[in-house]
Amino acid sequence: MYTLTGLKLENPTILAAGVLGTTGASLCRVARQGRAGAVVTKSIGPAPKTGHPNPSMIKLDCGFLNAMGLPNPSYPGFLQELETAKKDSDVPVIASIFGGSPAEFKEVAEGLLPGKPDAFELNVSCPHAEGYGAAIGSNPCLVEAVTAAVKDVVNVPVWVKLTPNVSDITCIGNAAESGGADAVVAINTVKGMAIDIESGYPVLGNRSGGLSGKAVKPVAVKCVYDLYTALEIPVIGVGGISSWQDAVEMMMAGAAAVQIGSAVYDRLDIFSEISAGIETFLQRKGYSDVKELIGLSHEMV
Amino acid sequence: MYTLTGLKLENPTILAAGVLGTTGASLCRVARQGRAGAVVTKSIGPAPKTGHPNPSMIKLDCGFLNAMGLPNPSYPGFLQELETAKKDSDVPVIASIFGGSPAEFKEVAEGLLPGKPDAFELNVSCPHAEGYGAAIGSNPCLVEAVTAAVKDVVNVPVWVKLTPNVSDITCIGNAAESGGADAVVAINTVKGMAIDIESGYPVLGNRSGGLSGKAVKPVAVKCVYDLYTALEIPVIGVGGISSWQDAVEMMMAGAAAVQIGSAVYDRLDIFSEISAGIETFLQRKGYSDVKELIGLSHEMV
Amino acid sequence: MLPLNATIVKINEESPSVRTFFFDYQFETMKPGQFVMVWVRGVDEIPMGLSSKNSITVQRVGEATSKLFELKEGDSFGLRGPFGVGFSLPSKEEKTLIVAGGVGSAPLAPYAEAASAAGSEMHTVLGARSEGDLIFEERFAEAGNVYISTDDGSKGTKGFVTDVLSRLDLSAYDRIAVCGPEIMMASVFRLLEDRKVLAKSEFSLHRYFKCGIGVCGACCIDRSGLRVCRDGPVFSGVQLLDSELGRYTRDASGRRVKI
Amino acid sequence: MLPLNATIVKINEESPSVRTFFFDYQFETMKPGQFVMVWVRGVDEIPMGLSSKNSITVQRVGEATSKLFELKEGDSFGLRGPFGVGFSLPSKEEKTLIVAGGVGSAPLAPYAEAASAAGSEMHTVLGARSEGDLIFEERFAEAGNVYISTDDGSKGTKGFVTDVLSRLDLSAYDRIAVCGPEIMMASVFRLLEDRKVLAKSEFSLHRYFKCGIGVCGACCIDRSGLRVCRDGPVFSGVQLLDSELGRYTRDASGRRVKI
Ligand SMILES: Cc1cc2nc3c(=O)[nH]c(=O)nc-3n(C[C@H](O)[C@H](O)[C@H](O)COP(=O)(O)OP(=O)(O)OC[C@H]3O[C@@H](n4cnc5c(N)ncnc54)[C@H](O)[C@@H]3O)c2cc1C
Ligand SMILES: Cc1cc2nc3c(=O)[nH]c(=O)nc-3n(C[C@H](O)[C@H](O)[C@H](O)COP(=O)(O)OP(=O)(O)OC[C@H]3O[C@@H](n4cnc5c(N)ncnc54)[C@H](O)[C@@H]3O)c2cc1C
Ligand SMILES: Cc1cc2nc3c(=O)[nH]c(=O)nc-3n(C[C@H](O)[C@H](O)[C@H](O)COP(=O)(O)O)c2cc1C
Ligand SMILES: Cc1cc2nc3c(=O)[nH]c(=O)nc-3n(C[C@H](O)[C@H](O)[C@H](O)COP(=O)(O)O)c2cc1C
Ligand code: FES
Ligand code: FES
Repeated sequence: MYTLTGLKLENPTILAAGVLGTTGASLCRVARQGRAGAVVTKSIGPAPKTGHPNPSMIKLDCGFLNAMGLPNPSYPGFLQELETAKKDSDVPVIASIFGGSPAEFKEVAEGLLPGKPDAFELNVSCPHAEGYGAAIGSNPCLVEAVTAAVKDVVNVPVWVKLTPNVSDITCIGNAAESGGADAVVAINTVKGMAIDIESGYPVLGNRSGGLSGKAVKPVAVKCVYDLYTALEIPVIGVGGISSWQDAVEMMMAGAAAVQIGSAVYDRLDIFSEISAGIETFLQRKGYSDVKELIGLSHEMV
Repeated sequence: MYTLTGLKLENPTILAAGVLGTTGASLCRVARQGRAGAVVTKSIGPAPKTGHPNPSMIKLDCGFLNAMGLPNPSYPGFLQELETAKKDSDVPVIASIFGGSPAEFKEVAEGLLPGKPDAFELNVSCPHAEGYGAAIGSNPCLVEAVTAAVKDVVNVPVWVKLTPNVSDITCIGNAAESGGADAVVAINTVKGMAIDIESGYPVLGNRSGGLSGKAVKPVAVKCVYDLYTALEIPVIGVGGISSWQDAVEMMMAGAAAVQIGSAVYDRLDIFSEISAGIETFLQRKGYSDVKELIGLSHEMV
Repeated sequence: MLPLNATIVKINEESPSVRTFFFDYQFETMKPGQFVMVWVRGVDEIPMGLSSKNSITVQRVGEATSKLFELKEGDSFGLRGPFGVGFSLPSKEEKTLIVAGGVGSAPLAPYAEAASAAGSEMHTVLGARSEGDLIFEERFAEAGNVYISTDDGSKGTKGFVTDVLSRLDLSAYDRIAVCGPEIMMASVFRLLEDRKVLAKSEFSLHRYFKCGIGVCGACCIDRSGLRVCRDGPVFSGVQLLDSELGRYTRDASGRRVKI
Repeated sequence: MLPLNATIVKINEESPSVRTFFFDYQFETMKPGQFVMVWVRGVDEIPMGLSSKNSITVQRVGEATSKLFELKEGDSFGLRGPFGVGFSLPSKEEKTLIVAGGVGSAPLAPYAEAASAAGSEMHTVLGARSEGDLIFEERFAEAGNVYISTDDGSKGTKGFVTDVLSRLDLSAYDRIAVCGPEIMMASVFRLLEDRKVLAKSEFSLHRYFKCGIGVCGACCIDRSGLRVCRDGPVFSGVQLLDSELGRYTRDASGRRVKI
């Protein structure tokens, strides 16, 4: 058992936002069959959104590109899914939310409160949704304001999810911390695109999108490493984790826990596989607690 | 034959900076045996630098990480290498230079002029050299000043190489254009790191470095795509190109030519292979000129 | 995997609103029931069952399918796949029943052929609104017996496939494979449940797909949370017990939509 | 490929300044002459020839090698490799001459063993400053004849390996493999050139390595531009004609340094 911003987790692997998080039943399946330590819902906003036209996600040689466009049924539409997840998943359920302003973030958070999420994750980092996500998350003042606005109306932990598509992620992390965030989550996808050379068309319906999976792991490790140095609050690591080795690496960089997104492509029980792998590693190395891994690389000089 | 900022190239593939560019002989070998259309030297600065301790480059599952730390013998030390390259390579030789200020850039450019480089490439984008590279390249004012300073003292084309580690690369590209750049080159490496979980040590001697190779291709394609829209001057595409398909994709995104770095790992004649592949593609598709590919994806809507 | 470029080599008109597009690529490993994501460039990418190793059979319903109907031989589209879990093939001793409604014939015709090639005795219940809308009648007939139903009675039994089904001895079959409009599949499901033969049945579901590769979660069904694009589209009847089948589906935003 | 973690299982003192570190990993595919990048964590990563499938033989010269000398059994370091092109192995009928100076014995001892295992007749000219600095004399002796030279005459011929070489009938050998300090290799090179036997010789070069994998260009030699880490470290004598060998090398900044 393991505590993260006050939440009790069976293991430090968490389902990342926007992945298998559209329905309550899907979240439950990831929790129960996949054995994730916690699950994050897909990002929910103030109004229903169908997202970008397909193709909305493609597999590359290295990683994945996606431009879902924040499809979501809005907070009223999602409430029953959240309730299902809370009722049946047996793990902490974190509601990922987005909005175009502090007021919208507040509205969505308040709107989902009846579903009793264990925490909120603020998506200020989606790279392919105009006026949302990274549009806010590249601006430290807005990040602080959004964080403070949500903290104001909820009494559960608030995590802020950061974009790597900035010159200095620690400056955005600091803003989240100043706004009262209980943790930051790094990273959302890296801006990217692919073109079909037979036709000349960009492959994604939205033309460009965000890169995830193996390709971005070194980028995520670096962001987590820098945030660990810069912030007091925990950093949750996400980006390209698909093995227990990746998870250990991310924790050594400074992650208090890890989220896993694209790697559910490989298998759903990636969560139990990774947490078992971490346990075996701890035993082999003689560590008494997974917390000893957190930030370890900072001590090796 | 193919013209790029006034230089005549046999084919649109160019050796990227910092790769096999330490000596004149090496540049000649890439030009003559590898059949690159042009070659860029390693980045040369005002004073000799040994660079970061090893490991300075490692191969990952997806791509490479490096933190060379701009090792170079300084411009006086490099002059004879430049002369050898110019004398024996039979292709345009572009001198990559860096400095910590507009004055230093100017000093290095002037210092290398006796070697008669066909163009200069300004490295304002290396992500792992304090006070140099991206430290300058994240600041539009500095980029404009540095570009203008070099343009002032040379009468060959000046290319400016951009970093993707910024919120908006087009804003830096615009600054380069305003400073008088004849082309921009995108992208330098993406900030990244890897940790050895057996020991907890970051693997690179410099702890963190820059990601290149396959992993960054989608990032580079997106940067080139955006720059093509934003700028009047040509964009030279670099990042993860290792096949003719990659080169065509980059050109369709908007690249007037491509640079190839990490892929020399696979084979030295990657340049001739790629230019032959492009030729075959043009024939199959019935294009009369490689220039027809440039920016093609922007027309497909 | 980026979409591969498929060039149309032949177009067959199966009915006024259904066409088969043959392309110049063979999905050699495809299992009947598996689907491809068809990228109509500049418009949308939509799931389509493979009606053979090198064809899709498309009903015109909206924007992307209409755009497909504008394409001619020599034109091309993008294809990713084959994805998902197909129908399980019978062995030689097994007797197989197919229940196909409308364009639901698309994935079932290659199944009928594969099952009959495997030596299974094949019967098909083929339904459509009207005679002209029956898809792949000949392909099913070559594989075995065909019972036809049309809503308007223009051919075969007047009524629904369930009207034919209710008269068959379902205990005689080892496998029952179903695909068609959801309303039809829901009726068949209830009938098979009543007859206690759900355990040997398989249904191919349709849900809104985004990623098509099992990551985004857009296509998950209640209450199992199974992904139609990856754990399906073909599910055993038992997997669908206590499911949303026939009650609601979800639109692109994830909102429930009554069926 | 990230460095693999190698744990030291045994340390042999070969001479006052040379130790062999055996580790718990076998580079099964290694060819004699190939090298590994040895990562002394927190200090540096340096190239070392493999002196066997599971060992490196290290001369203490500076920071990283001194740090290696502080390690004990059970300690570990990182290893990447094997990299580069090794010595070409003789066939059964061929007669092989090895010329090893100082720690140049490291890659040549496994070569002698492999050559002798291949059935080649082996002779070795082994040189060092002094008797105590001769490395792997027994390993060479087991593979064939050994001629020894020491600078101080404490064993064998007093003088350099070239003094022994000049007395041998070099036309009797089919292959000549050379490794040692660059000054020595340059003298050997000149001698072999004079005797017109360069074509059958191979030299293992040392240059400053950064990447070790043929990308950065730090190790390229004049005038060929060949990469010592990738096209070498073993080059045929002919490849080294008109080269910088014996004249200059480069430091970490790329500056030429006289030899
Ligand atoms: C596994 C699977 C296999 C299918 N096989 C076939 C087939 O062989 N032949 C055939 O004609 N049709 C098949 N369909 C249905 C086909 O995907 C839809 O008819 C098509 O997407 C309609 O697109 P449109 O742009 O023309 O219609 P739109 O105007 O966009 O929408 C009309 C309706 O089509 C459906 N639809 C639209 N986009 C999608 C999408 N991305 N994913 C799923 N449904 C969508 C929705 O129900 C929507 O309400 C299959 C669907 C699935 C899920
Ligand atoms: C292909 C190859 C195989 C080698 N095999 C052996 C071997 O089997 N046994 C052995 O004892 N030595 C070997 N060396 C030499 C060995 O790499 C150096 O002695 C070692 O790097 C010294 O490191 P240091 O930190 O102790 O010395 P430093 O104080 O750092 O430097 C002393 C000298 O060592 C050399 N050196 C330092 N770093 C490097 C580097 N990254 N690459 C190349 N040379 C460097 C330079 O000449 C430098 O001047 C080999 C070198 C090469 C290129
Ligand atoms: C299909 C898909 C949808 C995503 N949707 C969201 C989302 O709604 N909100 C969000 O904060 N992040 C979203 N992300 C980003 C992931 O949560 C995660 O930050 C990113 O994919 C990197 O992790 P990974 O490499 O493990 O996938 C999405 C990622 C993918 C692949
Ligand atoms: C070993 C190495 C050294 C590099 N050195 C430089 C350099 O000195 N100056 C520079 O502008 N870019 C340098 N780069 C960046 C490359 O020129 C190129 O922008 C980047 O690697 C992406 O291209 P690639 O994926 O083809 O390698 C270096 C890259 C590598 C791998
Ligand atoms: S469509 Fe994305 S999981 Fe099925
Ligand atoms: S050390 Fe980098 S090319 Fe040889």
